[in-house]
Amino acid sequence: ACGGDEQEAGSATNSGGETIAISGSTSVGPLAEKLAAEHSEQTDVNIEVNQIGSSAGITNAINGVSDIGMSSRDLKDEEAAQLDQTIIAYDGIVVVAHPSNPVKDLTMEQVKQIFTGEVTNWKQLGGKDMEIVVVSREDGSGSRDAFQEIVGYESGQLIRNAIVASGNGNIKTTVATNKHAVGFISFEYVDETISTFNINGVEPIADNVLNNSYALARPFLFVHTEEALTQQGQQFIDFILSSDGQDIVEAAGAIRLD
Amino acid sequence: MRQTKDALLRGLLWASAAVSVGILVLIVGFIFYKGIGYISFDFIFGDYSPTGGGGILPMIVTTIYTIAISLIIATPLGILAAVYLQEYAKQGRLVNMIRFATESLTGIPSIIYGLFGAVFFVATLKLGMSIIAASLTLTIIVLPVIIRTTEEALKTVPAAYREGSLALGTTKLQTLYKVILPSAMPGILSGIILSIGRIVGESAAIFLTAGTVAAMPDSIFSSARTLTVHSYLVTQESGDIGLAAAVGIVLIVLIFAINMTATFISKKLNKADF
Amino acid sequence: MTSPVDTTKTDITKANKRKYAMEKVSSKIFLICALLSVFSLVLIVGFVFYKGATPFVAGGYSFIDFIFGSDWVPSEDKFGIWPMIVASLYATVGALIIGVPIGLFTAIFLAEIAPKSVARILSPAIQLLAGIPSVLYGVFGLAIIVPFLQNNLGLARGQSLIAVIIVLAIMMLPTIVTVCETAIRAVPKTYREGSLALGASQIGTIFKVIVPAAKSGILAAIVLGLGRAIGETMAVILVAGNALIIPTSLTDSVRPLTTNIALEMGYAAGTHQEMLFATGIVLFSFILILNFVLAKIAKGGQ
Amino acid sequence: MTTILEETTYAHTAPTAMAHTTKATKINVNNLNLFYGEKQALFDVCLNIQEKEVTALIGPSGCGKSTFLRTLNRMNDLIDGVKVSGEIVVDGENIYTSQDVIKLRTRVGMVFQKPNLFPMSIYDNVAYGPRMQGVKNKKVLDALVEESLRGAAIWDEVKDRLKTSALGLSGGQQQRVCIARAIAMKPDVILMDEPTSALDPISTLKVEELISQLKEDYTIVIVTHNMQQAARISDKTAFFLNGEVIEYDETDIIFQTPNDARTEDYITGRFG
Amino acid sequence: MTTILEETTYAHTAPTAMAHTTKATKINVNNLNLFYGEKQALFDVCLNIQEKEVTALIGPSGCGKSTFLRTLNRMNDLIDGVKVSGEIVVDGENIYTSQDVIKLRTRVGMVFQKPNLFPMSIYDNVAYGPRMQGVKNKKVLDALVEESLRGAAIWDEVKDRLKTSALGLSGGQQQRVCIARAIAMKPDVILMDEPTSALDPISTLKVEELISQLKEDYTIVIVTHNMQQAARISDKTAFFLNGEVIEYDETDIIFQTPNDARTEDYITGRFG
Ligand SMILES: Nc1ncnc2c1ncn2[C@@H]1O[C@H](COP(=O)(O)OP(=O)(O)OP(=O)(O)O)[C@@H](O)[C@H]1O
Ligand SMILES: Nc1ncnc2c1ncn2[C@@H]1O[C@H](COP(=O)(O)OP(=O)(O)OP(=O)(O)O)[C@@H](O)[C@H]1O
Ligand SMILES: [Mg+2]
Ligand SMILES: [Mg+2]
Ligand SMILES: O=P([O-])([O-])[O-]
Repeated sequence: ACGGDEQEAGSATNSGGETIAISGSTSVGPLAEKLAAEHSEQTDVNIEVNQIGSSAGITNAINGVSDIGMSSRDLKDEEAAQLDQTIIAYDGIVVVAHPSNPVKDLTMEQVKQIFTGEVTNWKQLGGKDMEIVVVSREDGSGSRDAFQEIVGYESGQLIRNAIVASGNGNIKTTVATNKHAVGFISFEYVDETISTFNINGVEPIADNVLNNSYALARPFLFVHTEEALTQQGQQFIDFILSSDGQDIVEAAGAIRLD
Repeated sequence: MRQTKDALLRGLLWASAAVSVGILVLIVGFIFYKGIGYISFDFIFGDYSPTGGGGILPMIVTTIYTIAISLIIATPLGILAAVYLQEYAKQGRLVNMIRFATESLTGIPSIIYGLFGAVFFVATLKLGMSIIAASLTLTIIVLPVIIRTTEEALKTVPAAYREGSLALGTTKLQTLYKVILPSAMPGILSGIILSIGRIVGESAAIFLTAGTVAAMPDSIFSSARTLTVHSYLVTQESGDIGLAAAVGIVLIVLIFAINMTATFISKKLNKADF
Repeated sequence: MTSPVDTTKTDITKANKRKYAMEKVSSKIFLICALLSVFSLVLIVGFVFYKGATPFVAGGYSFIDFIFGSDWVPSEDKFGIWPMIVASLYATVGALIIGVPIGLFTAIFLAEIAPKSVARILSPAIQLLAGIPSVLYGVFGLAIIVPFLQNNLGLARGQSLIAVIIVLAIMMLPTIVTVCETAIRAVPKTYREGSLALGASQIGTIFKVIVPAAKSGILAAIVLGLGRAIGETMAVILVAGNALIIPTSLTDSVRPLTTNIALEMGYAAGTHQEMLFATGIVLFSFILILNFVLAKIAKGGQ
Repeated sequence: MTTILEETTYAHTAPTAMAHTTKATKINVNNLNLFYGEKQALFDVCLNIQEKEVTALIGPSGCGKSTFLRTLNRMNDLIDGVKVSGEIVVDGENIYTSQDVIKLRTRVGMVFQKPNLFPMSIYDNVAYGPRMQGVKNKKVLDALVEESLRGAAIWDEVKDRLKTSALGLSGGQQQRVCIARAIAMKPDVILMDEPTSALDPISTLKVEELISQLKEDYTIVIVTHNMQQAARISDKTAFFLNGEVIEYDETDIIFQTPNDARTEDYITGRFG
Repeated sequence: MTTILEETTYAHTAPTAMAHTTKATKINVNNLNLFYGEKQALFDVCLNIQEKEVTALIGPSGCGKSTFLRTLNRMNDLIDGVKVSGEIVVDGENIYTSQDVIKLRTRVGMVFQKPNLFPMSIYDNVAYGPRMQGVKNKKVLDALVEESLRGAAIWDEVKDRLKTSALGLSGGQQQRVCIARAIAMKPDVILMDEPTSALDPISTLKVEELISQLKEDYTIVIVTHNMQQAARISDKTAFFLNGEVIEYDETDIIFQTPNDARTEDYITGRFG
């Protein structure tokens, strides 16, 4: 009498084929939840969104626990070999500091110098004479991978005493409570508790990402195996890619594809 | 000299208690201060909405499910295992090793249990991401706590009770449930309360096995989100401390209610023998 | 002299047969429960060891480099956890030094000194602390302790070894207090009377007779408290800073073994993930050694 | 020395058993040795305990009286590392080869040296044994509890507080409830380990009277430090020393014309 | 036979009590009332306990002997809900108004009804009190432990296992170590609550001798159920009944020509 009835194996519900199980990145998760809520309302399909991390989501997609995995990082080669991927939105990454920090503009080179420890005092950047406290995401995070790739440094180069925080929220809280700090988070999570930097003079807003003047962005992915994707699953992806879907993406603070 | 030492130690006892209580007040105060503004009828009894403003009823229900299922499995299993180790097994190397390993497992980060649960219960046993998979994982997490505290409680039952009962021609089993377990009850209960704390406090082990679906669970085979996972996600991703604290308030009230019930039930159970 | 008992005696062997059968069955059930518990625990250990040993057995990685290496850059295939081992050691010992005395003393206070009415309120209140999720302890640490350290010690970053120690100590308190209190209350009254009648002070009685008599329970309390504090990583992640340096002072930011696992597990795949399990093996051994030392200390104290 | 001893004991017990010709042997102990781990506590004990008699065990502290008594209902089984050799035959059945310990213990009741009531009400303590044997009827239990408490000379003191915790009683009161608890089982044999050592003279007397009355139906083995008590109530007396039975005989003989110098020393030591 | 026995014992002790009449009052108890919650356990107790004498408390079980004894070193303070009124003056100081309970208890030692050794080695048990008073010197402690154990007639039995757990001893052995533990404190007054109820006659005799010897220096109050013991060793005897002192007088008067009919009933009940 356990839930492991052959039919339902893998999909985590008792309501049969009516459900789409999605799991993965915590960055993509909130957006996917909103999309799912809208889609469910329109079609009566039940969509479960589990925010458990990109890798866990990819693993679930590969072994069939979930119909669709969400990832905020690029697939490893062996993963890509087993999965199809769809970009559902872009996400901008913004460099943030304590609101009291007078520095508001950085060049991409300065960002790199900060994160690799070549510059360690805000004075060197035209700010107050105080130590810079670097806050980074953890190794393996999609945001961090994308950030490092675009800024142009490798994980090993990250300044040794950088604070490593897991998740956008933790970076935000850390930065918001420390006047020395600098970190990076997703566009979606920006609010008044932190201040943002213009990079190379360009403001971090969606339009600037779309016109390619703001470089710090990365894709949000849906991944799935060919056989696991049901008709309903395909419909959901189609809905996301439609202009209705992309409106929701935009409203959620992410960057639409078109 | 001795009196000074006594006075010093007595001072330390008072100071420690003051520190503990101070911490208690500080933390609970912090949580209430940050979160109370979010509390409303809709927040507690409303359905969740991903676009914000919704309630946390589904998480409350899921939390209660997880506690109930984990305890229903772990309590008898743990108590009986402890009974075996303490009352039946020949005390020696093997039992000591089991005890030792059990203790050491309490310190393994719960995320590892979570991954184990994800591989074993979710994938291998094909339970899927579900409340039941999470509860089974939690069962394993709290087993050592229950076993260890029960063993300690059994140790404190005077040997004279055992002898007195057995000399009346009762079986070990009768002695156990009529005399030994009732008088070990307070200790066992505190183990259970600690376990509830551990179950409720868990996040990593749960979101890897039950997922984070923020909808009212249809059954224990549904994927769902507990209160703690909710406050974890909120802290982790949106950094909304107030909301996390508001969830914390609900949890504190819930735990308080559960602890009171547990104490009440154990008193009743004890009374049954008077 | 006939009695109800006598009447049952006629078929007593029959009744007893049932009892012995019950006895057999029940002891088997207890055994099964014990085995099931042990089995599930063995399964976990096996799982962790299997996953964690793979890189060294099949992947050609050096275990020595893993333990003593000081670079941890998974994306560049560098896996050295020495800074984390050092951090874990400091953090755990520090938390024990602060948390155990406070917890034990609080338990003693509640069981022996506090008026009944006070204990009746405080004990459940402290048990309540055990139910607060570690995330919230983390948030508390991040919002209160970390800024406090920044402001009062003039640190650039409050995320530090000392913050970890404080948070761990706080998290183990409820378990230590609760289990110790139960153990102390279980000490027979006659010990207390015997000691007091010899003109020992209340305090002398507590520390010379009652605490030693409750030793086994106190040890269990420490082990369980420590387990809870180490096992629930979410709080520590938030206040440790997780920097990959070997700490040289209490104010350095650290990454204990546990947070390393919890921090990266969500995104790790392949060898990186296996190395996190290997970190788990090291952690398990670490706790094993720690418990062993604690047990030895407790024995030696007698 | 052991051999001589045994011969003496044998020589003695044989005729006495004859004297009471009608009484049958209830318990037959042969060459009983008992070890606590490495330490031997009983040495080649041989005793025939007669049915419906009171047998007293006397001897200095630590000589093994309690240990011996506890072999008779196999309470020593509970202690880790206890090894027993030799045989104890109760009603023709070797209790160490027979598997039915429960039956043995319902037939051979016990009252311990220290009162060991359960943390329950007085009533529940006394009703405990019968209930465990399946007696459920409230009337029957009520009657049984009253009868047993009366038998143990404690009824009047506790009849108004039967439902309160038994642990609130004084030492002497508790011990008498323990006796009631054993009596409630209506055993064949009652083992008593200094049952009156915590009792005042009046209760002691009542219990002694009770014992004399119980022996009409039951076989009683009692450990006592009180020589007068042994002399007053027992039919046979066994004198233990360092784990050996030095002398076992009719109580009169033991107290008036003991065979062994050590027995005399011990008994007269009392009077000296 | 029994009667002879007792008379012998009796004649033995009677004259001793007479001899000491010049002793000062050590403990003065006035109008002592004691309540366990609502239940009164002692009623207007008045007693003068003389220095360097043995005072015996006798009476049926539950009459309040232990309760009274425990008021003398304020052990009843430990029980919740105990209310005491009246006064107890030890060496001119009212012990219920003076705050120094510790000093009181070092001066007034106690041996309990049930042996209550700590879960430590025999040595540590005996050395416990002195250590708590700050005695650290190993030689001094060694000597004190040996002296106390000898005093309690247990030295020979335990001298080779001083460092092993005290809980492995038999009941009688444990009780004697308890006495040693109390003696080690060199108190002024020693309270004993049926200290020999778990002892065999030889040890009892040794302890009784010890008591007679201790009274050269110490004041001793002893609860006993054993009339002969009371007659043998005590100078004064108080007879308790239902929480009241019915009669208090020289021991030989109590035993030979009691004033109160109830005293006589009780004492003769024993012999009857
Ligand atoms: N559990 C035990 N482990 C080891 N030795 C024991 C144990 N119980 C008793 N002994 C030892 O066995 C011997 C006999 O003890 P036992 O209790 O039978 O004496 P006893 O004659 O009943 O003495 P008492 O009159 O003081 O009760 C003693 O030397 C005692 O120390
Ligand atoms: N802690 C307690 N709470 C309530 N009542 C008590 C308590 N201790 C003793 N009593 C009651 O007080 C009365 C006197 O008890 P106490 O123990 O002093 O008697 P005793 O004379 O020492 O008897 P014994 O000879 O059996 O030891 C008894 O009725 C007893 O039930
Ligand atoms: Mg004995
Ligand atoms: Mg008494
Ligand atoms: O959580 P992320 O994978 O988007 O960094």
